[in-house]
Amino acid sequence: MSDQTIQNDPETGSDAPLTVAPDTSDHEALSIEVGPEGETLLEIDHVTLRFGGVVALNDVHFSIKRGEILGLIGPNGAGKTTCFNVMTGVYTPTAGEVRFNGQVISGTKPHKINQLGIARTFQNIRLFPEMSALENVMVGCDARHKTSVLGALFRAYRVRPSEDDLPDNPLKRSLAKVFGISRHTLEERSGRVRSMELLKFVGIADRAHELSRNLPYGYQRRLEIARALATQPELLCLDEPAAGFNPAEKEDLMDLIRRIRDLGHTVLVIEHDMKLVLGVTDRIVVLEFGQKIAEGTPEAVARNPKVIAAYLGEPDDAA
Amino acid sequence: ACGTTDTDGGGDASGEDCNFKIGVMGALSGANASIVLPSVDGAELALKQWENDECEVTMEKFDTEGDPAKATPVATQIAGDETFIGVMGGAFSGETRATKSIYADAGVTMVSQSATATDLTQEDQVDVFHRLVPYDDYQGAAIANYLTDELGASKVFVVDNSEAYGEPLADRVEETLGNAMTQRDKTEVGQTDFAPTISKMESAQPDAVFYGGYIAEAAPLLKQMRDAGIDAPFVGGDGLYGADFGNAVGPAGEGAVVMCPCAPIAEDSTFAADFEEEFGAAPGAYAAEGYDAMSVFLAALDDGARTREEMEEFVDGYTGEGLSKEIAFDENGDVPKENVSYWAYKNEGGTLVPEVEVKP
Amino acid sequence: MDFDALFSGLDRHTLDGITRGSIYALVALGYTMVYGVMKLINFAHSEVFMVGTWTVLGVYTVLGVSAGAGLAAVIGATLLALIAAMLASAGTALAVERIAYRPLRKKGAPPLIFLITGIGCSMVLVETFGQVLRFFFGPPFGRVTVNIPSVLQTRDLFTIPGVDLTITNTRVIIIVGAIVMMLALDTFVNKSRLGRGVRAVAQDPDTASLMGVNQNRVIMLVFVLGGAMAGVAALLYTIQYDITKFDIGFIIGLKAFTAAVLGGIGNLRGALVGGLLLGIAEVYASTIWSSEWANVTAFVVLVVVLMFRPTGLLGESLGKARA
Amino acid sequence: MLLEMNDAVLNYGKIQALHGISLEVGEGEVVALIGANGAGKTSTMRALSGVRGLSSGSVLFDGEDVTKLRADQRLRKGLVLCPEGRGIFPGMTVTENLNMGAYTRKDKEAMDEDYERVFGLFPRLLERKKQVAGTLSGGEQQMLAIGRSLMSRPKLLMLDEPSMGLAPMLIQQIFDIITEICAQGTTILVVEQNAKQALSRADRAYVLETGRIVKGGTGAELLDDPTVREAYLGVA
Amino acid sequence: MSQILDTYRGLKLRDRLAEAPNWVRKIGMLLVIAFAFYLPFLNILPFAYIRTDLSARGSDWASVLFLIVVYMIAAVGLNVVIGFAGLLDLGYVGFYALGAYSVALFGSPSSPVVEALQSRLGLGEEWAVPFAMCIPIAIAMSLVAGVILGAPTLRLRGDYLAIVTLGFGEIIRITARNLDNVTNGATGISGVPVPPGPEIGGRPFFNTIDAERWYWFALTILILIIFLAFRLEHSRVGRAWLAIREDEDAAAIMGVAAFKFKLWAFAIGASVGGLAGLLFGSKQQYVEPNAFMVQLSFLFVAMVVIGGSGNIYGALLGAFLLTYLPERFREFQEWRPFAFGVALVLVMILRPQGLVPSRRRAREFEDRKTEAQEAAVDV
Ligand SMILES: Nc1ncnc2c1ncn2[C@@H]1O[C@H](COP(=O)(O)OP(=O)(O)OP(=O)(O)O)[C@@H](O)[C@H]1O
Ligand SMILES: Nc1ncnc2c1ncn2[C@@H]1O[C@H](COP(=O)(O)OP(=O)(O)OP(=O)(O)O)[C@@H](O)[C@H]1O
Ligand SMILES: CC(C)C[C@H](N)C(=O)O
Ligand SMILES: [Mg+2]
Ligand SMILES: [Mg+2]
Repeated sequence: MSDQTIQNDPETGSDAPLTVAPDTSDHEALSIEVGPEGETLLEIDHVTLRFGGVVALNDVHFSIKRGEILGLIGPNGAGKTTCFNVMTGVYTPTAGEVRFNGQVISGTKPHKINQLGIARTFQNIRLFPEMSALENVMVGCDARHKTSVLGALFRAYRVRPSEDDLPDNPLKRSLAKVFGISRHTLEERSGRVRSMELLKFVGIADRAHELSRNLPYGYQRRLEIARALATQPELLCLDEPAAGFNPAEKEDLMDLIRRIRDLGHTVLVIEHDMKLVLGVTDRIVVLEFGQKIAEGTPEAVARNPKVIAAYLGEPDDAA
Repeated sequence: ACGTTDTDGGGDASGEDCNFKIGVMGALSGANASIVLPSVDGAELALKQWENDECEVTMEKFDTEGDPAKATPVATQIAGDETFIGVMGGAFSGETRATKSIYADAGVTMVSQSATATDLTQEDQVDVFHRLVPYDDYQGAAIANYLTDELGASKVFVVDNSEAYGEPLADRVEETLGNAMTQRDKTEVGQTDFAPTISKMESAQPDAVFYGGYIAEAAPLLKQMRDAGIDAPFVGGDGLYGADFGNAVGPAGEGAVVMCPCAPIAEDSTFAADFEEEFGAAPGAYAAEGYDAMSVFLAALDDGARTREEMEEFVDGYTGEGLSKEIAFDENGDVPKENVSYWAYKNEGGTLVPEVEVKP
Repeated sequence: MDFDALFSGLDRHTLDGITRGSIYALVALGYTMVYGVMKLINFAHSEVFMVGTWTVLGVYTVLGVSAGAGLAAVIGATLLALIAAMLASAGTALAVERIAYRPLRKKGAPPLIFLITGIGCSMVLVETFGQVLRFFFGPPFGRVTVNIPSVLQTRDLFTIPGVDLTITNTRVIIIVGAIVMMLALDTFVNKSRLGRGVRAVAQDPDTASLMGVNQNRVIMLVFVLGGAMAGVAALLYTIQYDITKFDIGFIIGLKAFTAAVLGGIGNLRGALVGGLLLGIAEVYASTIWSSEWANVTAFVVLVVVLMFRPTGLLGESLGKARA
Repeated sequence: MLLEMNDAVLNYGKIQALHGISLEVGEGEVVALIGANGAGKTSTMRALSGVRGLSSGSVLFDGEDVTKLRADQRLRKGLVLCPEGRGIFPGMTVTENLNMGAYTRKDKEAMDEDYERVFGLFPRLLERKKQVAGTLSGGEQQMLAIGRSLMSRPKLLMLDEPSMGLAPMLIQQIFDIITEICAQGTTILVVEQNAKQALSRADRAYVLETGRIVKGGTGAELLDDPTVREAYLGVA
Repeated sequence: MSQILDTYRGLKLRDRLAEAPNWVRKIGMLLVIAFAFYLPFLNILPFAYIRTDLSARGSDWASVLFLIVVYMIAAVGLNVVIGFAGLLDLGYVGFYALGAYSVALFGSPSSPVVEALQSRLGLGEEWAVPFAMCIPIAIAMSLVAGVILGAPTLRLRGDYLAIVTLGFGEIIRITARNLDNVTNGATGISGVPVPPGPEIGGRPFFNTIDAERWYWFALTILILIIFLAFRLEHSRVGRAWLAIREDEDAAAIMGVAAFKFKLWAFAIGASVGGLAGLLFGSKQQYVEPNAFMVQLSFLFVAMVVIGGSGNIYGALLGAFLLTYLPERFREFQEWRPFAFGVALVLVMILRPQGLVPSRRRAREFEDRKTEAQEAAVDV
């Protein structure tokens, strides 16, 4: 999969520093290859998770279909974040299992799960604070790279380069033709290009070289999304991505989430902002006290009396 | 060799030119300096008393803290500088072992005043190494004899410090003691709590205790023994033969015995008087051996030795009456065993007083 | 290997181990307190202890007491030495904080820098007694072992019937002293308001200051308390071993630090448990084999414990939140 | 005026976050501070509370210059911040966290009253009294943080995005609580993304843009202001 | 002092170098390397004043250079562990010792291991494993040790790892000292083999006297290792280490196999440490346990940190200063440890980011510093 992206990329091959351009491209290069839409991608199969006396998840059962945007809502402490933690391998369920593409993933190590195709953002932002925005995203890209430690050391694994990847310098060019280019070099280059593309995609490319800890909060949230996207996940999980956003910013975010889906990713989003949830999701699952209390289209859920009682309260006209 | 200083190594400039340095390496500072410093002072005295118009000789002291790792760069430096015509030392066995092949490569003659480990002359022999003390096989036997004959002990408890000096010495003591040893225990350098060793002693009920090691650990060991009510005589090797032993151990050390392959220096000798005048203290550990070692080098210069080869040749064949003993070196570089005497010194009120001579 | 020796005198060896471990535990408190609050290993803490032992020597020398003094003189001198050692050690710890660590804190330096600075301070203190003071005042300063008069002489107090174990006065003082001090400190930190401030700074200094906690005061307090405990340890040590030396802190410090980690660094009770366990493990190992293997055993115990309990026996007192 | 900030400039290294902010809060008022991401709202709160020092400018509280005082000293004077991102003590239990809020207080009985009050406001916390705070859910932590800051009985309570991460029902509740504690005599300065709610509850409000105050007025005025409506209320 | 620093800053050497064309940088690099090879013969005043053998009790210049380079190798290796992966290893001397002991145990005709092999296989008295074979053995032994130590302990966080590694270093040393019939115990092993080479002037090419040859040998290895270390740093691997250092859990969820990469850092650090130890042991031709005390581990860490943790040049500079200065100022004898301690504290207080921090660290640090300064009015 990654090979293909490398070849698709128009900018590889030049060593020129990347400049920040306004986001006009259609980011075709970022789209990922996925199976047929509508199939079950992830299934939470009667999962229960206990922490001592606290039952954080109680026999929760729902599934996500490929290509949809699913909302996960519920009162504070309902178990939404815990659900993410179970899906991404942070916790192992006490009972039940999680299946991804038909394969059981509960109990698998977090990095393995990521490689299978699930990525997430965090409710409390967890970037790599001392790395630049670009580097943060490159770490994500590396998840799909194959260079090993020895490969990085000796660079002996050679790949026959495509015409685009050949250097301009004639001597180097002919050398590259004969000996190929190390996979490490190619991956580095394509990783950079792709990362930059992702930063543009989420709209923060203008501060690509700043340390992520110095970015404003909203940028950090978007950077987290870019980093997660870099791992080319089939399923992207967003934990309260709009927290701390004002209405205008929320609009942008809704647009971003839709564009992410258009690239081929399936999206699962936890959010308390009902306008956003109702506006962007195809389907909603509602949790309360660790149990699923409702599931359905946004309209249906919004009218569901149980949900209103437990979560929404009296209809809130705006905001 | 390369890497000499710009004071131009006048290696082959023999003849009239007789400006030489004699290196001294040993623990000039550190916990065990008191076992080494008197011998260095002794050497200095010898040089001072030397009369020779032709030659200009200086003595250069290098502090190794007795640590082999610190001694090797020193040795390389001495070896590379051709104006060094000989080395007194090493004072301890460990540093000597680490450096003797360097000196051998450069042909620098060594005369050690106190390194006693057996292997220094019995294994991996090098021509350049000589010493004025007998090796631990004999020292161990002498100590064992003292324990059994003088003290009449039939149950000796042997302790060592697991280090390059104490362990082999204790091994030799054990060998000679044979059945007279009841138990052997090992401790560590830097240890201060000896409770496990003490409780072993309590059940073994020894009638004498031997410790192979240095002052720093001997002091707390002995105190804890006495605190626990173990009154058995305490005997140590030459690792305790320093003025600091009395200070460190305090009243608990009263009557402790230190064995040394070195004869006491008569208090009324001229050497004692000169030493006292020069350094303000009575000659201590291996002072006479230090004096003798330097005298051997000086005799060579008197004899006209002007190169490292000539020095080596002279020292190999040297015989003479030294302060400490009748000096001569066999093919391994050892002094003949019959020239050596072993003495037991007793700690009385903080000073080591010669008690009795012992035969191995 | 001599397991018989171990089992035949198990009570005795355990008692020896507890004695040894009590001192480790007291010194470990200093590591644990500073670590808990500042997340840094104060490498100079071993020398804080060393300064305490010299202070005891100084007090005895000035008072001119020695072995065999009258009961009143012994008690008086010992108490005076205790107070002096606590003050001197606490003062040293505080000085290290003010001179070396505070400038680094001001600059927001990463933990590794504190580590190296601590090593530097430790060398300075060691050399102060090994070299500088000797240069100015001569002996007893220097690099040799120094005898401290055993003012408090060892006496048999009573024999535990049945196991036939004789208990001496010094042992009672060491074990009881260590445990009492530790309980007092534990109560202070867990029950008092100031103690709660200490824990708050440990978890989130910024928020703690928003709750009205003066961060600097807390940090100073931590160094002073840790230092004072090392001072107590120093007195107990001199009672038991009657010696000091310029570099005596190194090995004890290493062991105490190991003990702190073994029990769960940052956890006060952990220091006690870790110290005692380490002391006992060492004595057992020395009995079964000999003292040359004691340190190896200590570290192997540490590794094994950490493999099963990655945050020490009692765990870090500060729980860690995830994702 | 209870609180005054004059020409405050605050830098993070080379980044200047506040470019000379002046604002005032009168006794008994609810004042809101709104602005986009990165406008400097949090920075203003930090400077007011003393967690960050100012490069220039001053802060006056209760008629006294507190610019040079540390956060803990300001707290003792009754100026309290409930920080953004909650900042609870993760290793302490819920009760212990509340105790920390009352760190500077010694009046036992009154404190017990306050516990009652907090648990009354957030029954969820009562259920979780003994739970270690680090394992609470995001929203539970937010409740705890607000409850804790009430424990110190502030004269002026500054809340940085109190509704962040809370379920819709709770948001409503939080604003009710704000109104209520104000009625009980505590002055409030609140930063909110939820501008509509904030403005409708506030007596006065300021709008912050890239480190500067660009607008100020009563809550109602700003609610009607077209530029504010467009930028912060999501209505054209 | 600060003036000099200011002028230095004014020159912006770093930026200029970074902006210089590629060929200029390459030629500059070659010149530096050539100069490094020439160093043992340095005799042009005033530069010759840096030599350590000027005073009567100085130490041999080429030997000091050799030691500096050996420590540089160790520091570059440790920098992978501490600087790149952020794992505090206080027992690095253990690997160093393993390297030295491997070459001694297998290469010295008088080592108990070789003697056992001789009698078992009926080989001659003089037989021993040839030096060239000892290199892979040493590297493999320390690498395996790194993995054995790392596998169970790398799950531990931060300072727990520090004490466990410290313990490991001690275990290696004490075991070497106590296992008399394997390692000769405290007596140590002599007759450690040296690299083969032609005889010159009746002495083997690599002997104990002509230290400059050792220096060149070690320098070549050092350059190779630096080259490889740079490659690692600027690769996926280096980035993964950085991410782990910052937030291990988040890194794992982003697909970084944290444990694997940490183990690799450990193994790489270990084998480089082993290589440094091998060089040391071989030059000494004598190996004994006391040469591997914990303090040496601290020294290694200090080298990495003083120079500027995470920066290879920093590690080199740190290793240079901490080895060179005590040798250069031998005159001060017993005052040196005191001065060393004072210097350590002063340098850290004045320049907590290290002498030549990596750009990243410098930036990080600047930010944090101003933040901390502004954080409270009176810290
Ligand atoms: N490690 C843990 N130990 C004990 N309880 C836990 C732990 N982790 C979570 N919980 C509890 O499980 C419940 C669910 O928490 P979770 O974080 O999933 O809630 P949430 O739905 O994400 O809420 P919010 O919207 O407030 O973020 C909470 O009551 C929380 O206190
Ligand atoms: N610790 C820091 N280091 C460097 N820059 C910072 C730091 N904290 C904030 N900034 C910068 O200061 C500016 C103001 O940030 P601040 O957090 O005050 O904004 P805010 O209005 O609270 O935004 P939000 O709504 O996202 O919370 C931003 O540009 C941000 O990047
Ligand atoms: C000075 C002596 C105590 C030295 C000792 N005989 C040794 O060989 O190490
Ligand atoms: Mg949540
Ligand atoms: Mg904010």
